[in-house]
Amino acid sequence: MSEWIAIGALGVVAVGIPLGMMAVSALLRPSVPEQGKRATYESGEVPTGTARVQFNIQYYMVALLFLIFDVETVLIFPWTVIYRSALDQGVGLMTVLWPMLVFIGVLVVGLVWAWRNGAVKWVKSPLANRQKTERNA
Amino acid sequence: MSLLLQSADAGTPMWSALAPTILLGVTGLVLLGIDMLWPDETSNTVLAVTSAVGSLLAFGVTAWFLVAGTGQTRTGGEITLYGDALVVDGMSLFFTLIFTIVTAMVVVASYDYLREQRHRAEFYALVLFAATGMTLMAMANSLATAFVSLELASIPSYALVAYLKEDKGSVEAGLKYFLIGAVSSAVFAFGISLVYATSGSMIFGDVASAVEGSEMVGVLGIGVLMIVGGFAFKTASVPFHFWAPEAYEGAPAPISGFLSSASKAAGFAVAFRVFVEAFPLGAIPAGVDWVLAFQVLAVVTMTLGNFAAATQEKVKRMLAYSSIGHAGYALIGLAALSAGGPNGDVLGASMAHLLVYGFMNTGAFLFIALVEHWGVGRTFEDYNGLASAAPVAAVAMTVFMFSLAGLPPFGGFLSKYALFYSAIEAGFWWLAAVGAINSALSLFYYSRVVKAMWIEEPAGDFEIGSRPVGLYAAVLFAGIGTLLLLPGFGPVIETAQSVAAALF
Amino acid sequence: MVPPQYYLLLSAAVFCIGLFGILTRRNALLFLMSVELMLNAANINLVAFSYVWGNLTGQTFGLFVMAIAAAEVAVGVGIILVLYRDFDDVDVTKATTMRW
Amino acid sequence: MVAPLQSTTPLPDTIAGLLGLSGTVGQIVGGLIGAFIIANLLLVQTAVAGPWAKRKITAAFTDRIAVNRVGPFGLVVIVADAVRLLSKELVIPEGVDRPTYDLGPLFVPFSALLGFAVIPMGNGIHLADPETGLVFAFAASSIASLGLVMMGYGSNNKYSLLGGLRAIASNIAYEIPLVVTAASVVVFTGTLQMSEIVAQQTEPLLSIAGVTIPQWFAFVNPFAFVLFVIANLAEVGRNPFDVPEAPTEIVAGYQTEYSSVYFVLIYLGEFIHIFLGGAIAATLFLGGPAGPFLPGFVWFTIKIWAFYLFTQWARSAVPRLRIDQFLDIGWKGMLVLSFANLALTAIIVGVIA
Amino acid sequence: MIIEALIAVTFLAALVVFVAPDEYAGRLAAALSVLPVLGSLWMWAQYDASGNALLGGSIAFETDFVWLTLGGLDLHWFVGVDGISLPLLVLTTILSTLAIVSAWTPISERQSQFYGLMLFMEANLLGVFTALDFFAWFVFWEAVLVPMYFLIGVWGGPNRRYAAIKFFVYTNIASLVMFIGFIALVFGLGDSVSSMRLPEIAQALRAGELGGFAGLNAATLKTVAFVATFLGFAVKVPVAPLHTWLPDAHVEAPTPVSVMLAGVLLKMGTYALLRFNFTMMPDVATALVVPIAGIAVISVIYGALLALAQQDLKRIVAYSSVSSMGYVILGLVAYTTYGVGGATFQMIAHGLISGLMFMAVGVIYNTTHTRMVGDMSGIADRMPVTAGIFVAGAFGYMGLPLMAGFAGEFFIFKGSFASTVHSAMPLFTGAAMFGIVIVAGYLLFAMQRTLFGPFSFDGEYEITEAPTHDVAPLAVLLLLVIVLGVAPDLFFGMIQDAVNPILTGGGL
Repeated sequence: MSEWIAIGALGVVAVGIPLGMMAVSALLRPSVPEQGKRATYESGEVPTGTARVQFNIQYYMVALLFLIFDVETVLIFPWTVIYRSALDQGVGLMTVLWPMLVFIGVLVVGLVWAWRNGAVKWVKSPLANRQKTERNA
Repeated sequence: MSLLLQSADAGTPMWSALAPTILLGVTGLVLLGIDMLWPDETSNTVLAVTSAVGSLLAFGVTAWFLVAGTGQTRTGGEITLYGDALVVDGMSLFFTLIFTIVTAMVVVASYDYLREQRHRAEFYALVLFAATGMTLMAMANSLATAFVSLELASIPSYALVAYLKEDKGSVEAGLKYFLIGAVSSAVFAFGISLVYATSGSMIFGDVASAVEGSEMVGVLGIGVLMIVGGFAFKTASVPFHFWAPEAYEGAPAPISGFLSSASKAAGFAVAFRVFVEAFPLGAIPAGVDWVLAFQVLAVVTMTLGNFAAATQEKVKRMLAYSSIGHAGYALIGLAALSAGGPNGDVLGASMAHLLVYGFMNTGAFLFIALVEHWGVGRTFEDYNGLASAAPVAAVAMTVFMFSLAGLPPFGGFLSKYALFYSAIEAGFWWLAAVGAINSALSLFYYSRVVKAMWIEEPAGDFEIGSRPVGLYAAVLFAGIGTLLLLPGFGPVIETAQSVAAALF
Repeated sequence: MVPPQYYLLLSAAVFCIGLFGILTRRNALLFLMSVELMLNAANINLVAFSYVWGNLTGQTFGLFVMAIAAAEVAVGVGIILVLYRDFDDVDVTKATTMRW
Repeated sequence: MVAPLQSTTPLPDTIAGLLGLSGTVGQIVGGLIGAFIIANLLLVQTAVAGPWAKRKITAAFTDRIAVNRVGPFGLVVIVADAVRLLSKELVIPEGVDRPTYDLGPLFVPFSALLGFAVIPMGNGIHLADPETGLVFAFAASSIASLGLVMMGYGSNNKYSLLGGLRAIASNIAYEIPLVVTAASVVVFTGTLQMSEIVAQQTEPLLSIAGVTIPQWFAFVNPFAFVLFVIANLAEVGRNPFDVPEAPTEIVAGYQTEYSSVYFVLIYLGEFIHIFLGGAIAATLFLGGPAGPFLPGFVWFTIKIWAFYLFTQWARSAVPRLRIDQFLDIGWKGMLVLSFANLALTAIIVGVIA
Repeated sequence: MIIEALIAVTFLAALVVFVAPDEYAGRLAAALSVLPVLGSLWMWAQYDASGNALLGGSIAFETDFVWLTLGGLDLHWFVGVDGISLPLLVLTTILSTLAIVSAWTPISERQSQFYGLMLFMEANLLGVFTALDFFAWFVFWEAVLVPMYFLIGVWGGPNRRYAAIKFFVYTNIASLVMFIGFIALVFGLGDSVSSMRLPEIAQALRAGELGGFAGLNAATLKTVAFVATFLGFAVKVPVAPLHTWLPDAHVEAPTPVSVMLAGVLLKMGTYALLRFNFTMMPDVATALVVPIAGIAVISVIYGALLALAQQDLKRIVAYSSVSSMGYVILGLVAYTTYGVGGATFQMIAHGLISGLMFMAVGVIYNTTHTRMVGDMSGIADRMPVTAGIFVAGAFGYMGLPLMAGFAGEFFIFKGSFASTVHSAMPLFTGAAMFGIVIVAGYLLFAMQRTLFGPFSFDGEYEITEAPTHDVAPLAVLLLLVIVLGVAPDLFFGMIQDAVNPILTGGGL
């Protein structure tokens, strides 16, 4: 358990140092309230509209892909840890390797599918857009 | 192939016992592969044929296994795989039979249903992945695999229900299905964690030996109750049934059929095994009387489902509620168990009912898909006079309705009879009585459909332009199946009861 | 060593917080977060009792629960996204085209 | 198997022993002091790297002189800059989402510092050595993403929002290759414990003319090393992968609306993050603090500075990718390559072993 | 296997007709329905069994194999005929064919579906009269309802929906009650039976092997089961006061359906009463003689009085059926050879005669488009053949000697007068005979008003003699009625042979 106490201690320090800096800064810095400088920065122009703009749907696609793949790494790590010792203890190569190859294979199929269906295509080419429109028409 | 052997210990058979599951999963991957190769112009025909072939192959293999006796007592008993996490026995094969045949009907019917839709490959693939999950549910021999496979079946289903994403009803249905599904899976997971806390294992057999004389009866009881909740969701039983009417009504009709028959059967498959194997009646502490819970659930579920169905104005919604009612009947399989009773008969009858239900209920929903395809409305009145426009399909629908109601000339009668009979045999004649009364009541609302189709005058002219091949084939297949299950019920019930008896 | 009952209490508390969130929140995303809390309550139990019982089943299953939670969220967020497009809101009580 | 440069006693225990404390109190006190030491080590390095080294390097690339007015080699500019930034007015723009806006900058240094808890720095400077050290390091460094998105969302600024999104997109796109590549190292080591990973790398790989080359995984699996360094570069958001704050496109990304101490914190956090990336790379692939002649901590510092210099070289020498190219490389290139690497590594290990 | 072949052929014929084009459906159906007629006549000619099928007699054309195994009670596919069921089988096939022919004129839309359903119903009726396993029997029994529901509901009169639903609900609830009652009985028998084959159950019951079930002791259980099954069958018969579905169904149903309903479906009820209640539980039946005979007499009198009050010819015939079926029950409860045998004979006779009457009313209706007594008179002038057969049929109904009706009623009265089951039986018989007077009254009255006297008709239809294919079935039926009246022994011999075992042993 002691290592986690130490890590917790670092966590405390890692919060404490920024807070200390903020405290120092609060003591040092001036405060001259003025409306103009509080304006949202839009390259010197007068800000327009809300900042919560709609953004590219692809961000969401990427997030989904990440969610899946990142969590799959959770399942890969236990395997990597035991892989070598299992081999050393005489478990057959295929017994330990095959399941993970299947697992990664399924993941790759999913990835390639997402790729081919444009989940990771950031900019759809005008040509592709036109084809889509024609087909739907 | 020798490399692919499961080498846990000598004499353990190959994982080829999982062939149906693997076939379904691989078919799903192949569908994705097809979609990869031609992402923009995926051929509906190719997809439908591939998925139908895949599911029928799986069906064939399952039937062959079942006939050949794989995993059954007469050929050396159940086959356990992967450190007892999965078990292939008669019961799992029997349920796999239900899943694969329903999947086949659904994908064939979807061929026409999806003609105007985009993302078809995804649809088929998700159906097959869900089916894969269901087969695993039937095989789960550990709470862990039960949970994982339940989710593998559920998660594609959420997406499938919300598949018509431009349609508000579909999205709403998907949302509700998902929300309640997520909650119940959390409840289920928490229940599993509590059981694990008291028993220190997730393998059913080990749990069973650990709960006997367990000290933390309270924790165990709460855990078991929560696990009951998880199954109640999957089987659309009280108290997690709220999603069912919405989801079935909003979802694409083939998916409604898929969920209400295959998915429900899967829930029962895993529930049967969990409660019989992990919490056997002889071993559980007295405070954890799950049979009583299931008795209450069965009575409430069937009554609520039937009464609610009787008040509906939309056919699909009526079927949705009736599906809840049928979950109540099937729950008798768990509610009428008793230490030393004819448990195999009870459970087997419930399984046989689920098989018959798989045909008649899927067929009914596919008929609705057909009607939706024609653009006829959704209420009973909209069905008026449908029989004169489409007599063959109407005959099939009539068969489904009467069979669901349990009228004698159809498969549903025998399965309900077997269920109630075995309940009486087990000494729970009041359960059978409640079931029979509900069943009689159900004739009222089922016959409304029949009456509308055959007897009422059509309100206007029907525009039945096309006779979609896939939908017709699937509906007729389901109809013939429902009919043939009357004379052919013998092998079904005998198989079901013998494989169920092997559990005890 | 911490007595196992404490873990049970902790997990029960987390579970109840999640349940409370589900019962009171109407925002679909907050609903999802509450579900995650409930799943993590299960994980607390699983890991704690994996330690108590001295086997790895619980921990392994905890990993699976995490993976499944992620998959669930992936699908759920997708549905919520479509919900927003169709209903202009992520309030779960707004989506009522059908009778409850 | 005790590595020669590796003290088996963790830093907190050493400190507790020096203070004569024991038990939980000793662990807590020792942990706090050890953590403080490590944090300050990093703060010092960052202070050197940020206001001074970075300018010098960039200037060298562009044939300028850069800071040279205050102190020897202009080193005192570090102090000057620190005071300057801390004493600036904190302008809080209109309509920011207050708790989010304020918390974001805290997360970045916190995450980076926390990651160092498990890094063995040589000479016993190793705060903690849990069995799950490697994944802890990754987990801790991922917390920063949360801070970035909080900043982007809380700033009420379109540039910030896009910058935050881009930061997340890039982080998550390259995190998987990063972790999967690390997994390919774990296939060799069979453990996630940092000290053990380091120890295994001291084994000799081969000897050429009397010079023993240690079994650093950079030598054993150079392909993985290259992948890891590239992914790491993207993780820390430096050229050619600095789309999140691409100044010519979205001003300064998520940091646009931050000033004064908040800006310092972000800046600090990013630099510590670069060092953390270097530290993980060094631990996994370059034998951690191992090296001939010099003490382990010196070698460790050299290695992480090498990585820092590499990022600064890249910043000056390599053009920035477009966001779509950036994500394409991540999802279609790096991810597939990292999976291939993992599978191949597993097969090779299996066949050889 | 002849029985299976008969049923299968009829089912196939139903399928073929269902998908045939509408124009040919009627002729095709009639042609195909001749096959079962020939089959049943061949069976009649080949019949060589003796005794009661349920009580250890030999069974003709028997097939028996296990259909499915369920718990302790196997379900069998067990069919065969004895002296009671064979005449009903012949009646069914012949009447079906005639009804199909008589439908050519009135049915003018969705013909293929109509004839398909008729044949489907016939197939199930064949099953009802041949099945000797309770389960198989029950499946056929219920399956008859489905086509009937459609036949009334789709092709019926203006109020057909109400009539169809009423019929469906009445008979289904009745079946449920009966089913539960009988199953309770089977459970009460426990291990003494291994299957639901009727002979096994009948013999076990008569041997007194019944135990308790669900908290009831054996005697109570038997009484409860008897009452439940009696009620279930009585709805089908129907007896007053459970008859209220019948007039609605008859009035709304098209003529051929009425023919089948009155001619065959009502006999299902009495057949089942005979097979189940009176064969299996004679002790309960004799204990309950007074209520049963009372119900029978009430049905006779009440049905006749109601008929007297009707203006609609079809309603008159319908209520007279209630009256006639009362005789049958009276005969059954008498427990004498002539009583039970006569009741069985009366089923055949009434089947033919009521079929004849409904058909005749139908033929008149086809021409006049009205059935109201007051709307017409002197029809005999324009439709002499139809009117002649109608009058002959009515005399048969009244029990004119040398007609089948006379034989049946005579046997019944003879048997019930001589009955020893209860001292009041002669009294009941006398009261029931009073019904004959009323029957004569209302039939004569109706014929007087419609057929004879000066011709008058208000409608816009021209009244001419009906086409040959309408009249021919009438003639055939009349011929059969006379043949049976002249030579009742064509059937009565085998009936007596099958009935006698019922009257001995088993609590009698």
